[in-house]
Amino acid sequence: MTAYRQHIPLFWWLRQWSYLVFVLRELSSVFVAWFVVYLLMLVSAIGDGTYADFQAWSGHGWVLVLNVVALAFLLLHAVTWFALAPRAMVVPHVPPWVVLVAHYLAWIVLSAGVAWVVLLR
Amino acid sequence: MKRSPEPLVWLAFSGGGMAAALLVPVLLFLFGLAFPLGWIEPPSEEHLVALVRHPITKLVLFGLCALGLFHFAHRFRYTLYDGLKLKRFAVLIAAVCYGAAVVGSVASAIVLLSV
Amino acid sequence: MSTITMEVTRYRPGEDSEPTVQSYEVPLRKEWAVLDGLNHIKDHLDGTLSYRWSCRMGICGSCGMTVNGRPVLSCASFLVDYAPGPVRVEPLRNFPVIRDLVVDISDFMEKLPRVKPWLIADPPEEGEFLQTPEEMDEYKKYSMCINCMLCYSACPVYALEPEFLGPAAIALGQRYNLDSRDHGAEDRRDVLASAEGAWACTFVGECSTACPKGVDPAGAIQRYKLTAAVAAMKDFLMPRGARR
Amino acid sequence: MAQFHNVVIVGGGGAGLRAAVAVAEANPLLSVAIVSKVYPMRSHTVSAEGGAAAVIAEDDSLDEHAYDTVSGGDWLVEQDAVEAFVQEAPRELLRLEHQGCPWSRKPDGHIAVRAFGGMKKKRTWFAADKTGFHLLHTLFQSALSYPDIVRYDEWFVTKLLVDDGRVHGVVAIELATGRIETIIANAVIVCSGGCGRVFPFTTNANIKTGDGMALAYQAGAPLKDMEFVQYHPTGLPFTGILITEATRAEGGWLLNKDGYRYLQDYDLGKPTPEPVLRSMELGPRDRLSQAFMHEHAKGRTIETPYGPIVHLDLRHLGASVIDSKLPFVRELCSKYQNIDPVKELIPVRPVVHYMMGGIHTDIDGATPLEGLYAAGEVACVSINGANRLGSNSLPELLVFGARAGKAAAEYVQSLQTGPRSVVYKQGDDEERRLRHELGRHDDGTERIADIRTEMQSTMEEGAGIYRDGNSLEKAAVKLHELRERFERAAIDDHSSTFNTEIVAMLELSCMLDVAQSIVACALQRTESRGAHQRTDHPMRDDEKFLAHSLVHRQPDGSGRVGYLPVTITRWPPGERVYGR
Ligand SMILES: Cc1cc2nc3c(=O)[nH]c(=O)nc-3n(C[C@H](O)[C@H](O)[C@H](O)COP(=O)(O)OP(=O)(O)OC[C@H]3O[C@@H](n4cnc5c(N)ncnc54)[C@H](O)[C@@H]3O)c2cc1C
Ligand code: SF4
Ligand code: F3S
Ligand code: FES
Repeated sequence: MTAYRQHIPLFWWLRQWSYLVFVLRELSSVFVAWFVVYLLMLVSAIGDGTYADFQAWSGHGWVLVLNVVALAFLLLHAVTWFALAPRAMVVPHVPPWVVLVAHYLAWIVLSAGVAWVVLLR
Repeated sequence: MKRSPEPLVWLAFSGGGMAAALLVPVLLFLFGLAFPLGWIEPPSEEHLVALVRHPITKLVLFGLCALGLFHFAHRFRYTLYDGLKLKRFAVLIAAVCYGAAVVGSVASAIVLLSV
Repeated sequence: MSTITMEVTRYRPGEDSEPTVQSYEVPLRKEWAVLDGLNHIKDHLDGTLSYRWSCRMGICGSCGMTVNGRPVLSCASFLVDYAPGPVRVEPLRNFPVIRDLVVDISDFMEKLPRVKPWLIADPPEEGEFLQTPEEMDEYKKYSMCINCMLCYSACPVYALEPEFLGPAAIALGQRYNLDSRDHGAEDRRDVLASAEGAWACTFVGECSTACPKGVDPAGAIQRYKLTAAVAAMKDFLMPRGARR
Repeated sequence: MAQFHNVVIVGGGGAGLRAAVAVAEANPLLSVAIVSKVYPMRSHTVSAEGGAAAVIAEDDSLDEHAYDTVSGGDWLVEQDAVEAFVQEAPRELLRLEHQGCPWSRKPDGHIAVRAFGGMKKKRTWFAADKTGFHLLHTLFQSALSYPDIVRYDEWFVTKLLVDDGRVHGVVAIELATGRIETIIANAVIVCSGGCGRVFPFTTNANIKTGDGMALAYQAGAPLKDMEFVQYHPTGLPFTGILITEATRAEGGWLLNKDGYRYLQDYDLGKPTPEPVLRSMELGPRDRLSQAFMHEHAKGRTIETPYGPIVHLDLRHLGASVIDSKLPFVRELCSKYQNIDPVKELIPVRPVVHYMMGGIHTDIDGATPLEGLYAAGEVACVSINGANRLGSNSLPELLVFGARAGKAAAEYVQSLQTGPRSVVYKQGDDEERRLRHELGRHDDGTERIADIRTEMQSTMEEGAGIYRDGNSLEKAAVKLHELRERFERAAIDDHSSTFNTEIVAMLELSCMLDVAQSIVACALQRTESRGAHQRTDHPMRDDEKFLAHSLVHRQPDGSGRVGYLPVTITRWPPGERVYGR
């Protein structure tokens, strides 16, 4: 039997919108890494007393653009991550939508908390 | 019994994914956009210094950095395998990705301890 | 009467070195599934076309094909939904093509027994195992798999990594793991929690989108990862003997 | 090179899988193989919806199940077989439960049972309305735990090898490669299912072409009670997809074009809002399908492009009952008919569903041909007689599949000698014939599909729900003509790789045999009983016909019909009473 092996193109994820979304979702991890780098720069700037320089640098056009893109990817990450959660975490007697809502609530509360701590003066 | 080391890295990946989803958007929004663009008045430097010197902040930030890096390493590894059909370099890719995460975690510990 | 063009992939080993496309005009009737179109071709236009089908009611799992780029059951997808056409009918992706629309699924047939898809338990002396409807709901949807292979066809990881156990096989393993009557989770773990098992899945999620029976293999796999990770941590923290 | 097994099973449906496991359990040293033209889990057992009958309820008894079965079959039933059947059915269904079958449950965790047509008590086990699907997948998956059961998946059996009055194996084609193989076996169990595709409008899958009946018939084993073809009263027009009897058991109504529950006019009881067992919509299938024909004659059905219909009304059951007990029905209606049974009426008409007749076997599945066994829909023991009761077939597959497996395993152990060389020669001859078929008829003038279509309409017209001497004679002549035209059929496809046209041709040949034997038996039986209704002989005639028809194939291809008395143990023939 000489079966024909179907070919998979290198950029198979361009074949279908849902695959592309998947690859973008996976690429969000790069921006997570970028954020860690950015955060560490921020922290060391605060430690060195060069926070003002850091602020000036972070106002550069390209840094801003990068951060806008990063934020978009992180939102994609967060939304897809929460959507997945109820499927991996099946809590007995709790319907999946409750798990989903709980994640969003946690997100809102934590975000508010972080903002409060940072902006507290 | 041959068991894969995958559960460990997966747990780190998941923890990082959750931490990143919950915390990064707001931090990135504040420090990456809102403060530089002046949408929101940035906090004073003294406040920030006090904040990052607080042990709980250090712990949280270290967790976020280390888990976030492992999240990145794990996902990016598979993105290279599948997205670019590079599975044949699996060992190398895994070494580089997780290696980067380990180095990055050590670096973040040093940075955080030194403030 | 109106008609629709079906562009069907042909592959005849020995004759063709690679697949070609052949077009046929078939009547466009409201009730006709893509499969009825193929049957019309086979019976009236070209007896050499090969494809599998049997129940024509979406339950035997024979008739999976790629229609306009998506894996579907051809007996449960209707020509009018593709009007005005043309309708592209190709074999399921990610499988070797034996001939025309017939693909080789022996890889799955070989993998399936590895997850031990049977109840591992000592039956009660008398009567049935008791199982409440709620306990049944725990695994019910994973037991709905008709082995149609649409999920394998949709999964890019399977495409790139043929060793991957794949969505349906893992979901079937989970079907038994989650059955209150079963005690075989530990026996299935080596296979399900191997690098080619659940860990290979990157949660593309297309398997669940493609599944015609609502099995949600993607969910089954994610669930299993969590279970396996917890079990692995337990192994790590507790000596062997302490576990069941 | 031939293959060798102790027992070869033709068919991987419910009966075949059960038989294979029975052989393996009876004697693990035996080599047992399943040869199936589709992957086992694709077998038609997968389509069964409603349920499987076996006594477990407190208020039920084996005797009642036996009586319902015997009277449902209009007394053309082997009563000793029925007694064994009702006794072993609960054990078989429990066994499946122990293997993981998700039977629907009561809130307390015990097995739930539902009502079914012709049954006096609630005794039908069900897995929502996908009983056959769950049953088959449970059987298949648990059979995977027997690694010694060899499988020939997607191999088509074309011939039984017979020498010296004994069966010695089969010849089969591997579809993927076209390889033709002689598979030698000490015993063969035919479990190849029914033959609904002989008719134009059927609930049966494409694979149900009566192959096993034809194989056995060709090999010299007689077929039994072939005139008894069951029409199910509720199939979807156009597709013929079955709307399970469970819809009526849950309380669905049949309405004619005036919205009237017409069954009350046909001695099936008085309409009540709640379903009453053995009454109205829960009458037996033969009577319900016949009532439809009368309504049609009175002009009280609705004409559609796909024939006359009546309505099945489930609206009063409500969404929650439908979703929990009949989810598949809702899915099928919305997919194939574009309606929602929660809000709309379902159009239905009678549809060919099940073959009561089949290869003649005894209570252990043994045929008169030594070494040949049969079980499942292909076989006729007979517990179904002139009309099968819904939900008796699935337990029948299990009970008699297991019995045939066990009997074959025992038979094989007692054997001393292997096949003589003539058997191998037969295998080679068959291979040559098949190769010839592949290459043949380049100049053929007939299309297989056309002959098949004509055969199907011939059967519908001549041997449908109502038949008479005249219509049957005509059908016989036509079938003879079709058989001749079949010899001139063309094959476009000469490939040896997955040649489905050759399969269609082999199947058509089998179907012609089956069709001819149905007509031959129906012609001879000049009475009306169960599913066999002769307008020219409307009465049951116990004097002459309380006997099974047995048809033997003659060398010229025609069938010789004889009769075999019915075994009566405890239930002498009486009137079939429903709704009273
Ligand atoms: C739509 C529908 C619903 C039904 N619902 C119910 C119900 O609710 N309750 C009930 O009791 N009964 C029901 N029945 C009847 C019952 O399902 C069947 O009678 C039964 O499943 C037949 O099983 P089987 O094992 O005999 O054959 P099948 O399951 O049909 O299997 C036949 C096997 O034989 C193989 N085969 C055939 N020919 C060849 C060949 N030439 N070479 C190799 N292999 C071959 C096939 O590949 C297949 O594996 C229903 C039937 C239909 C059609
Ligand atoms: S999981 Fe769904 S798509 Fe996959 S084989 Fe099973 S039924 Fe088909
Ligand atoms: S598509 Fe494939 S990667 Fe996982 S979630 Fe489904 S198996
Ligand atoms: S033909 Fe059975 S699922 Fe389509």
